[in-house]
Amino acid sequence: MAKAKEQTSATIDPVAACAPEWTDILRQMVLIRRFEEATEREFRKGRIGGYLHVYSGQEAVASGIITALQKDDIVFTGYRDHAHALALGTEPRRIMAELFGKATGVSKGKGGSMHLFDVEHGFYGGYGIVGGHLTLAAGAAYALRYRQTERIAVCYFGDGAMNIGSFHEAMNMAGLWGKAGMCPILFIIENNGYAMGTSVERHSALTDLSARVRAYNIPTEKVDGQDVFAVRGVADRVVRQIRETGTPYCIEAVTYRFSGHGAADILQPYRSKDEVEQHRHRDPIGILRNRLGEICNLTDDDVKTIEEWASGEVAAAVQFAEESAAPDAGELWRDVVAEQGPARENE
Amino acid sequence: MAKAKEQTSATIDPVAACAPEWTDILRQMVLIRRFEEATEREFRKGRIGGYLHVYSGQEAVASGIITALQKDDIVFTGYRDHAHALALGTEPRRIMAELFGKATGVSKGKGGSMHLFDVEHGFYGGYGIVGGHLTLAAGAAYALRYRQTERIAVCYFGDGAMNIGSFHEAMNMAGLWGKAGMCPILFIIENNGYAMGTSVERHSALTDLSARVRAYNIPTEKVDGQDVFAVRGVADRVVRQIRETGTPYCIEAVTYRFSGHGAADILQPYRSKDEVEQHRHRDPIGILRNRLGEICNLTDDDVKTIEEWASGEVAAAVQFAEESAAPDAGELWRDVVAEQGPARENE
Amino acid sequence: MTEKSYRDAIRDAMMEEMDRDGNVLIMGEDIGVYEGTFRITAGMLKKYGPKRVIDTPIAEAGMVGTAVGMAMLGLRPIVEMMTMNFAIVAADQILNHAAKVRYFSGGQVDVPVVIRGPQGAGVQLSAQHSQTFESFYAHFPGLKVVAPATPADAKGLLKTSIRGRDPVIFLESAALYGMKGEVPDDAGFTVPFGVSRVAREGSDVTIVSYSRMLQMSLIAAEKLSRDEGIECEVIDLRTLRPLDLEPACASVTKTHRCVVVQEQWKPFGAAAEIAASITETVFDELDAPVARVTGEDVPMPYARNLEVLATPHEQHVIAAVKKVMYANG
Amino acid sequence: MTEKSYRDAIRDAMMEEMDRDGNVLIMGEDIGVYEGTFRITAGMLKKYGPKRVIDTPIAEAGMVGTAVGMAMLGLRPIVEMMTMNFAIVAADQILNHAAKVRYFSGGQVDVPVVIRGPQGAGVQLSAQHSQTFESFYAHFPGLKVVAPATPADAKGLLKTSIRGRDPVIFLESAALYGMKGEVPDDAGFTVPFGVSRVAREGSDVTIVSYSRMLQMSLIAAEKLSRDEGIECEVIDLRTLRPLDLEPACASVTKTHRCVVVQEQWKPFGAAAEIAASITETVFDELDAPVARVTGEDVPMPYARNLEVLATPHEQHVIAAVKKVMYANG
Ligand SMILES: Cc1ncc(C[n+]2csc(CCOP(=O)(O)OP(=O)(O)O)c2C)c(N)n1
Ligand SMILES: Cc1ncc(C[n+]2csc(CCOP(=O)(O)OP(=O)(O)O)c2C)c(N)n1
Ligand SMILES: [Mg+2]
Ligand SMILES: [Mg+2]
Repeated sequence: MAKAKEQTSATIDPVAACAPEWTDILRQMVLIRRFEEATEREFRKGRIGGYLHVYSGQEAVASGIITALQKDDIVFTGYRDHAHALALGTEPRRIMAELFGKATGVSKGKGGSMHLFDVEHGFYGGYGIVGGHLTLAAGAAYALRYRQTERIAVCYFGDGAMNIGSFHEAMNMAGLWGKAGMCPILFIIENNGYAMGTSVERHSALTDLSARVRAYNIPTEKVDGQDVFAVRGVADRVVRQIRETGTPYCIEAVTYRFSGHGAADILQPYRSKDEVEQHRHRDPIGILRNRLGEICNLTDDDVKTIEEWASGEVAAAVQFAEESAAPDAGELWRDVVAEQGPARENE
Repeated sequence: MAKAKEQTSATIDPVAACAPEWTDILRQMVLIRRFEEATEREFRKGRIGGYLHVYSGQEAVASGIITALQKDDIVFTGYRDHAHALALGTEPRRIMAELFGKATGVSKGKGGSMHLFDVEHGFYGGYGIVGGHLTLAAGAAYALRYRQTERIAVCYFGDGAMNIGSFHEAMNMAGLWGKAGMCPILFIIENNGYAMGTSVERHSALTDLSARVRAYNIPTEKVDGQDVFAVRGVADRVVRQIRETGTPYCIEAVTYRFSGHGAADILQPYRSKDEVEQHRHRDPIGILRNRLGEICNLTDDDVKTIEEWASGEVAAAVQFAEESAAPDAGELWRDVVAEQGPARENE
Repeated sequence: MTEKSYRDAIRDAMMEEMDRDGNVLIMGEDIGVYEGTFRITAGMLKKYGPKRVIDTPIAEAGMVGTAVGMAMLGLRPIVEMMTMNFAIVAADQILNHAAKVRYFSGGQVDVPVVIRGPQGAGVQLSAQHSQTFESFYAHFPGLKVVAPATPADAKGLLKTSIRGRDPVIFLESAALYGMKGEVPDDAGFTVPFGVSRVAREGSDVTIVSYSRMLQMSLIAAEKLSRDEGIECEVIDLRTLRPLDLEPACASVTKTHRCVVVQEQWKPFGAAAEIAASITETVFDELDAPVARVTGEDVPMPYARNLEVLATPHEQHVIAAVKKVMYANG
Repeated sequence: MTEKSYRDAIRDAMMEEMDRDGNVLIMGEDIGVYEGTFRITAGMLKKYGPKRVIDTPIAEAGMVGTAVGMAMLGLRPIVEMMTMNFAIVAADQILNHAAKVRYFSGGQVDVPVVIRGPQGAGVQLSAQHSQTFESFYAHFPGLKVVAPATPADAKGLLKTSIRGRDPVIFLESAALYGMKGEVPDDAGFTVPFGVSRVAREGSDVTIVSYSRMLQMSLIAAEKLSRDEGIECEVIDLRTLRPLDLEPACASVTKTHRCVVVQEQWKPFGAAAEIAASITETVFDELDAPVARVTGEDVPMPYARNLEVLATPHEQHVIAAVKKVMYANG
């Protein structure tokens, strides 16, 4: 069986850690947090409809992996998908406009929060059926190799998604195709301890979730998902390996969501306020900020600048979304099937 | 993670081995073989329709487990199901009549080869969708405990069935319910090396299939499925344990099918004649016969008597099936939904 | 009679049956500790304990499959789908197992399993979360398919479902959960399958519907009466399998005009069967072809304005009624 | 033109497209080393190698899901279902993913995936292996649903499917695999979606069907002509989504009588939509209600005699034609 690595924190090379890139990562994580806070606000105001699942607390998992990718790599995830799009470089205003159901949204207002897509930036969605996108991502990875590119696919999913049948089918097929170097995919378990209100202990017979992945000959590695240094460190190494070998790999990022499962999850009877408080002490943004402060002399003023920038970006996004027009009626019937015309290259 | 045991052959206590029960087991295995040979003949004559999957070569897996059960334990399996019904004590003629599509068949001629059912003898089918019955069996096991019985469920499935999503969901749910002692189930992997024409190496990313089961905290044990002493030895022990604890267990029986996958699988391009020949040297009936000969003085005459008895039983079954009437037209509309009347106890 | 919401009626039906019969249990995602996404099961874990109120992993096929196995062994499981959209993942367990095992076993087992949950559009849940499934399930023999329009029917039909011996697809309208109505107090109150009812009497046009669209049709009928003096007879089908079209046909014999209303896509939708069957039976009575009011034939879009365009509304029913009125067959 | 079997026509279509376009590949259970349960793919592994002819594990949801992912990234996968009955396991991947991802992504991806395989009853495969799925899939926008009745259409429609940009459910009739017919040799030959054809001309009654039931209808029409002097016009729909009923309606305008023939269960089956739509369009032309010929509303039994009773035959078509002939609307 494939190897399992436990690695909960990375050794930090001060030079590397102080590269300007790390400040960019901090900026990105702060932007994600501010963005999510805004979406919760706008949802309560009734300007965002449907279901809303925010990423607050898990930012290091999106940023630590996605910043390690090349420009043309591709990403799939579930419905908790704003952060991934932001990390891939999608303009905040186009995401916010999507949440507002506007024509200027990334998916023309037709997908909403659960179905962000931005193929130009490598973002292949945004899916609402738990576990449904895993096989899509494995197939996409196959296609990338089949077409003889060096691109890789990344597929995020939650701990709860590991209980549905298609998880298992995706793992086995990725493991099999990997033997021929035909499945360059990085699976990321966003293990935030809960599937909605059901804790890992209550939804999984064995809480070592990675064991399921190793049962398909896919190597796994556990990482502290609150520490972006650790996440990025693993990502740098395994992304390179996947690209070279065309074989799948899986990172289990142990993380925590600070907000409710979705906007409707107010009471949270499944966890205590205390537990949430405890985890807030391990805020991934705080951890990164403190590190950069200690090692690289990042000042409070620097941080303030970043936060102001992020708030400004988000405010502009909200304004853009608000001012954008709703899709015109004709959009209803568009995109059901392909319009006439040549096939697109889909790259 | 749960323990994994490797055990490919049992130590034999000569006294136990010579108990009359072992001759009964030999008798049963010979009956199964003769029965299957007859079904293949009758299929070629066109008196059996549909798909036909025979068990020849795997007899020790059905007999070694099922003879270890108590009378009111229950069994689920796939479409390769004649042997299980026979081992449970279903009359051969009622099975043959089912295959002939006659009103006297176990399922009134409405199920056919893939859907044998004999609830009175604890046989809960007989299913045609690969892997579809695993969750049924897990639920049945739950019901047995819920109703505070000491009964257990046994669920057989093939190596190929382990690749479909519902396998995984069944394992996780059984593992979870087992924690509360609410899932007394024995899973049996009939690992005959192939799913139709696809070898285990080609259909499973990791060929240690039991690793998948252990990933759900279900203990597993590998056994030589050609050696009914070994199979029965493990079964005796684990059946007792399951009954006591209400927790699931899994036996991987390594076996081989001598015939094609189904009656239509003539060419068998996926394996060589040689390979089949090799495995015929490990015929489970031959192995048992030789053992009983060596240790218990079973004579060639004894064996001849058994074979004649089995042939007679099977011939009588064929005759019965042939002479039975087809279902009357009214059967078409019966059993679609329940007729009026009180619910049955379903026990 | 007590005034109850559709939600509470469903909850009452389950609890009364659980009190009555120890073999009834409920399973589903987040129905216990979390108390249910729509709070239908709130308090039930506490009352009945974890053996009878089972929080499952996210595994719809597993939920249905295990429930079928339980049912075959004498229990009466209720499976709550968080929304019926997720039941597609369990389609094989429903259509190839639950619906057929009685038949292919030659009648050796009962399968008293109820698969219930909310469905329908209206709150911007977009394409994967806004569907309705009547025609999807009602095509398959072996199933019963229920779609109540009122709190009383929700309760009475659910009790019949739980007490029966066959698999039932119990389709709740999420949009009706808050709706109130009079519900009989008698714990023995049930509503039989396959008995449609006249929800409103009228002589000009027959409207046939069920579930939320029935309520919408009633509103349309009132408006038509008030504004145009057109009196519609409105038939509530209640169950799609078995399907009782006798009251609808009797009504058409009186009105000679008929409109069928469903929420989902028109092609191969439930209204097609209803319209075709009514036409077969009372063709000579019809003065105009049966008209269908349905949702637009597109995956549900997210944007509010598009969602409104995609779903049927009163004015569509009104327009269809007028169309069949002015048509002369 | 060359005489070809339906089976070879399908095979030719795939191989010509694989030769033409390196992005076309095929995946399925036992299609490679085993050469296919119906031998449609015999020799293909040898010719195209394991990267283009992929033997998959038994994982229908996985097969469809990965194929959708491949299609989104520019490949043109063909998924062979050993039989379409097994595709129910993949229903979520087909109905919630393949059919909708173009829409909910706002048109950012094409999904050129073909899901094909045999379906239908007739060789005692019993309840889980004998179904047909036209209405099941054709209800869902985003899909194309194809059901060819002849070798030429099988080839031409499959080529259109493979070259398209949308998910296609390509329903083959297992019973027709051996059937021969003339097939154009031209490698450029395709048949467009949504264009029904008149398979037989006649003036008395219009019969509307597709796939194997179309062939059965043609035989019934010949018998009716020979024995009763009744001339049926027979319409072959070819695709159920898009559904072209113009030729059928034009024919009914001439004959004033119509019979729709399908293999599967009557309730909520394909014939309901066809009958309802024709009635909506040409109600005034109909002298009798559109009649439906369908299979019996039961899971398929195993016993030969029961299976014969459960499935529609020529005599049912003949009886339905006579019924609509003698009826006076
Ligand atoms: C098949 C299916 N079942 C149920 C749901 C409802 N649902 C949405 S998210 C969710 C929990 C998922 O948990 P996890 O995978 O751990 O992801 P997280 O929300 O923690 O990020 C559930 C049950 C769904 N969308 N799809
Ligand atoms: C869901 C599904 N997919 C495909 C099939 C066709 N099929 C029937 S048996 C079989 C092989 C199963 O192999 P395995 O589980 O190893 O059992 P064995 O036949 O070796 O006993 C396949 C692919 C099916 N019946 N159901
Ligand atoms: Mg989670
Ligand atoms: Mg096998």
